[in-house]
Amino acid sequence: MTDLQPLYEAILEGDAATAKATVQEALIESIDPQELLDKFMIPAMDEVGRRFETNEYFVPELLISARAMKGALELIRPKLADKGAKPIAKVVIGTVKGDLHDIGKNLVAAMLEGGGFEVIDLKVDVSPEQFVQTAKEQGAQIIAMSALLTTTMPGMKATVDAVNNAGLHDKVKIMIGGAPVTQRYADEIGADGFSENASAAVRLARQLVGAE
Amino acid sequence: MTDLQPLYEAILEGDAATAKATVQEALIESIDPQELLDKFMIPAMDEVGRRFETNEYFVPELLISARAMKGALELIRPKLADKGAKPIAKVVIGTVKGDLHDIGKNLVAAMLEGGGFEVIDLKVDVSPEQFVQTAKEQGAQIIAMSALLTTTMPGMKATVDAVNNAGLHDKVKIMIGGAPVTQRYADEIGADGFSENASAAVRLARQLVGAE
Amino acid sequence: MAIGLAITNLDEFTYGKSPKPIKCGRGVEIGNGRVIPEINFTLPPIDINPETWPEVLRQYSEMITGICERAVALGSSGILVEVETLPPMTVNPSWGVEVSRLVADKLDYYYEKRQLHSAFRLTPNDTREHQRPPRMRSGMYWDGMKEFFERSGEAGADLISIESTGGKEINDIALMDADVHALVFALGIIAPRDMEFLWREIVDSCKRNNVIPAGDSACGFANTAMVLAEQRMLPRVFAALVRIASVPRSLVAFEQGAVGPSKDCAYEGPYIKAITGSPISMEGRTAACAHFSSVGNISQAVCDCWSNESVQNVRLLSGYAPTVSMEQLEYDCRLLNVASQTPEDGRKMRDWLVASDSSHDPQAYVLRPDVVMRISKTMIEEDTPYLRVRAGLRCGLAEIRSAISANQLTLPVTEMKWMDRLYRQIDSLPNDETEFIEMMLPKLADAPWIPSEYGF
Amino acid sequence: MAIGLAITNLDEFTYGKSPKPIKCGRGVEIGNGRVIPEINFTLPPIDINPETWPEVLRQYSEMITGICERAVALGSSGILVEVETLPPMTVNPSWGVEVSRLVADKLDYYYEKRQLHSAFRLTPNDTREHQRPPRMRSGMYWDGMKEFFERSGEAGADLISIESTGGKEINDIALMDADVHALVFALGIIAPRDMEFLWREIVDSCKRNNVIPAGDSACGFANTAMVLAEQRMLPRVFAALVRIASVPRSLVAFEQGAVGPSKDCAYEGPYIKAITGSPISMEGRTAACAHFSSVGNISQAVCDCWSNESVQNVRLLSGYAPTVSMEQLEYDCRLLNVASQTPEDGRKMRDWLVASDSSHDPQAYVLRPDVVMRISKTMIEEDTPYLRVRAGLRCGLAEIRSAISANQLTLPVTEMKWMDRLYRQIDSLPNDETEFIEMMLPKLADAPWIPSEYGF
Ligand SMILES: [Zn+2]
Ligand SMILES: [Zn+2]
Ligand SMILES: [Zn+2]
Repeated sequence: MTDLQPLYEAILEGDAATAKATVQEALIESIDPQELLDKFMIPAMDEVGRRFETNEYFVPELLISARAMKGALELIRPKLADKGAKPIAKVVIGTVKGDLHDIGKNLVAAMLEGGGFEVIDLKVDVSPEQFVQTAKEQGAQIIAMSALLTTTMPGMKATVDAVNNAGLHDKVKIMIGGAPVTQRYADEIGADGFSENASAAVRLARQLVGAE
Repeated sequence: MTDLQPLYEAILEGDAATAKATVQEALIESIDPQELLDKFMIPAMDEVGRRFETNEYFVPELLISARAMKGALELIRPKLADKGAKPIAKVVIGTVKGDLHDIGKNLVAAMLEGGGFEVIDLKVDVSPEQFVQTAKEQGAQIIAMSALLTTTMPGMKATVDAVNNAGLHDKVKIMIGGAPVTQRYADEIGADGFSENASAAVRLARQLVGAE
Repeated sequence: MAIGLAITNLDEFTYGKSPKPIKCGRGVEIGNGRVIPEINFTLPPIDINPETWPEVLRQYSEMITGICERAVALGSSGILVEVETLPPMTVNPSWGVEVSRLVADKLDYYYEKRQLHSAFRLTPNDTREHQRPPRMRSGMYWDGMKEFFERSGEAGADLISIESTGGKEINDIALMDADVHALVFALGIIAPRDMEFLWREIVDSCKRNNVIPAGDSACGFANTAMVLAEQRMLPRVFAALVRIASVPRSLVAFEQGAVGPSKDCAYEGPYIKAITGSPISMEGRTAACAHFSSVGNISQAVCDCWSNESVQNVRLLSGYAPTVSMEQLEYDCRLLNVASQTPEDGRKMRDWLVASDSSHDPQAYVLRPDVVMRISKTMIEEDTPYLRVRAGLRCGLAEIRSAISANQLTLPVTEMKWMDRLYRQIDSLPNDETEFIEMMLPKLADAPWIPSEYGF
Repeated sequence: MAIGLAITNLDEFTYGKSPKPIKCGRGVEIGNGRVIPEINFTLPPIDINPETWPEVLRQYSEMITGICERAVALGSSGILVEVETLPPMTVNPSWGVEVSRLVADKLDYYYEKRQLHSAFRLTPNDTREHQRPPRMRSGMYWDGMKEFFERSGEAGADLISIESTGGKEINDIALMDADVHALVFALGIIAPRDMEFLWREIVDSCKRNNVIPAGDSACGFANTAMVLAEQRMLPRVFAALVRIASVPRSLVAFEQGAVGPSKDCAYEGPYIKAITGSPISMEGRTAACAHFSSVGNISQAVCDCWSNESVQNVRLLSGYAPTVSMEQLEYDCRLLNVASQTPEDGRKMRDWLVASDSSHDPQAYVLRPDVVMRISKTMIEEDTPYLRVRAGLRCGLAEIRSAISANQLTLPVTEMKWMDRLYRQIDSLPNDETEFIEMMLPKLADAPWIPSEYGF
């Protein structure tokens, strides 16, 4: 029988090829995919998250592990029972209208994906209407916005207002971030959460959907 | 006939004794008090103000000139026709509730007096009610408040509100100042003016009552 | 009885080193070779009441966390943290204790988990001036202060300081009129009397609580003059004299048992260090967030701690202002400490700091280490605060005068006439303290003070 | 064709002096012996639209007035003022011109009335990245930029700079993955192509308008990496390599006719100065208001202007933040200029600035003047930006590696494994640029860029 410890190691080290190969072998041997997920893959990503939180891992390492996880997950998802395979929640993400600075947003998106969220990335310069419409159409639970410029921050308030006006705020939580953004600003405009950086954003998203 | 140039010089130099002596001699010689005021005393104080504005004079020099002016004014006031003898306006001044820092307030009070205002000084730790009541009783045209602490600034808003609630704001202008106070804060709470320092306060007061 | 200077050799009067270093807190040594950053922070505009209290605590937590994280990231070898409470926290000491404890606990945490060395200076307010005329030795304000001193151990303080205000009610009058006699009465007669009373109490309380009595600041006296001079309300040369006049008053704390580091905003610190040998905290260009000054570099010349004075928790582009100050202070200290690896180089750096400011302003000039030593010497040859103030003013004005003649100091034209005015006022101070008091009491009959609160 | 370094003697590579000094503005000389403060400022959060425009102007007026008043009060011998516009002011150049003109007029006023020497650096935005994928050579954004450059004289600018972004769309990807090949493609291949196009345009426009083309900043590339490293998102050693890789790109501006001072946030400045001899502006501890860094002191070692990067017009206890920065910069410059009154002493100060940071972080280490000179030399021995980047990375990593071995640099344990990873990636860069391009193009087929905008 296939030794499965290499699956754990492969995800931890971001070795997508080995991760996929190991999963394939295991499936051929009819090992329960749920067991693969629960005993090796999720623990590996937990360890990646722990290392990132404690500054042992940097973003590139986190991203590469997240990609290995994603690759392995794509192989077992069709074989899985419902439980455990669904994303934690859907997140619609983008930078606000007028703001083209997306590196922070990209980080958050990648880390949310690695953390088990489904991410719908509207990229940059997203209008309040686009946020609202996509969240509605996709049945998202979270809208995540970033702004790097103080001049584009008002786009956050406009989006919160649009969500409120669409009567959507009871279904969707709104989280914001970016260099000039503060908790106080989040409170002021009626956003549900603010995160100081990309790693805190995943924790915040979990809290917002009650997954933590 | 008395040479009156020394009156001008005495006020400019803050020599109260000479100023009073010159005025008394002039009155004995039945020189028109209005002329004393218009041709010598007011020009002297204007020059004091100019020197202060251009940093040739410091506060102590301004105060001592203001005192010489006041002494001379007390002598001629009873002899004057109405015109020109009345103060520009009445100002009720104090530091706000909870704030005991009065050096800035004292400066503004002294400079307003030297600038021809009548100043009713409520000293420190003045409640909104005291400001309102005094302004009403004395028929003041201006309420001037200062706060040195960010923690006592809310007293300014409370006072503006009290003036509004008393229906007094159409008769009284409100000006504020102090280290943490800003124009934005003044706008926010509905004050009529803000001044960065004591010399600007006199200009502001004049503008507020339309004397400039 | 004349005493001698603790530092008698100009070569040994430099930053980072003092004859009487202090060990305190979690592995911090002050005055033992390295300059330590002293970081201060306060709330943005907020009303303090039971409803806002949770937000107040959240902000303190945010500030101290940001500071500690940055200090760790920069590999700081140790920091001194000051909390100067806001008046409601001294009036109601339970509030003050809670905020202080929060800060002390965070420092413990960062010491244990991240090996950050730190000490904690707690500075309650002198709330006695919250009534006019102030009552100095009884009443609710004094009771609150006494209680807070007594609970300083419980609050987690390693050091206690204060910016006390005894005599300020007369000093305020003196400043408005640039009146030397009133100034001398405030700083030479009544302030020292209050300092003796207050600091006996503080030192006793510190002994009971195993807390270090650090020192006082003449902030309300001399820094008020400095800020007014900066706004061109007062002549700079007068503000320089106010600084000198504040020394004998601040010295009283040390005579009562304070050991330093003297408070950051006490720009009289170099005098205290020369006279007592205790380490001092100073502030300058890094305190521009709190007030502008003309002593931004020279203030650093003989410091043992280097401070930002105070900054509000407002957001800047990089992060919160207290974290920004932490970074600036750490870099400044790094530079000083690298430069002082040999005594000669340390003196070179000190002398550059001095030379960069000392000719621009008499307030800077009277912080020159050599000038400080000369003026200090004439002061401590006298036995009483009154005579020390008088001697200091005479010597200080003479130093300024000769510096101007020697082109070592430029004074704005508008101030030149003040040299003579001030000289005449200083010159007319009597030899006899009792004579001076009898001369002043009637003049101050209408002033907002209670003579009996000063033992008259 | 290999060129030589403009500065070949380490002793002559110091602050305040550069081989090619610049006279500009109202009596300002840069790189001619004295370090000049460069003060920057921007709006607090505010939406820019016709309704808020009067408030925008009021704020700029408030900021520049506070700055000039403080500079006069401190007796500054001259200041460089930078306005980096906000994007709407470049999209709509009439707004940008109005704000700039307001600032220039204030500077004229203070020159005439208060004898304040000053020069004005105007930095329009590179708004081309405001669409994804960016169009670099046509379209409304480029039209706005061209118009703004052309109106720089009317706007009152003495110097023009920009933080251009050609290649940033690929660099962003490189940073996320710490991918050296993508990094080299961004900074060694496409960024230099855009720089050549852009700076030819800027220099031509400057000639027509009698404005000095000053220089570019790799801010969006290398400072993004620096900030991410500071947040522990990226390894510091990688960020150090990004800094080195940005040099050949920024050099292109000078090849096209820029003469300095290089922009404050261009930490590649020391390389530019060593190679071209042009003066540079730098920022460090005084820019903590804009971003934290691990190069707070060393960044000052060879600067000609010393900057605060940017600060919003928020209120601090003393006054507005731009005025606070002005004071801090002026004191820092005073100290540097006093220290450099003899060349030996200037080098001593430089070396302390260097020593205080260089062992803490590879990003600081690669700013050591001697290291800068060695890496610069290997770079300019190559003829093309690609080969220069490759040579710089090789040399830089070798320098870091030997510094670690020699205990001149400490690297966190978590970064040690990155040394080998980065080495392998650098080592696999081919000799032949065409080969490299052909290798990369397919890999970047899905990336958000338009190859034809870079002449492919
Ligand atoms: Zn103070
Ligand atoms: Zn303080
Ligand atoms: Zn930049």
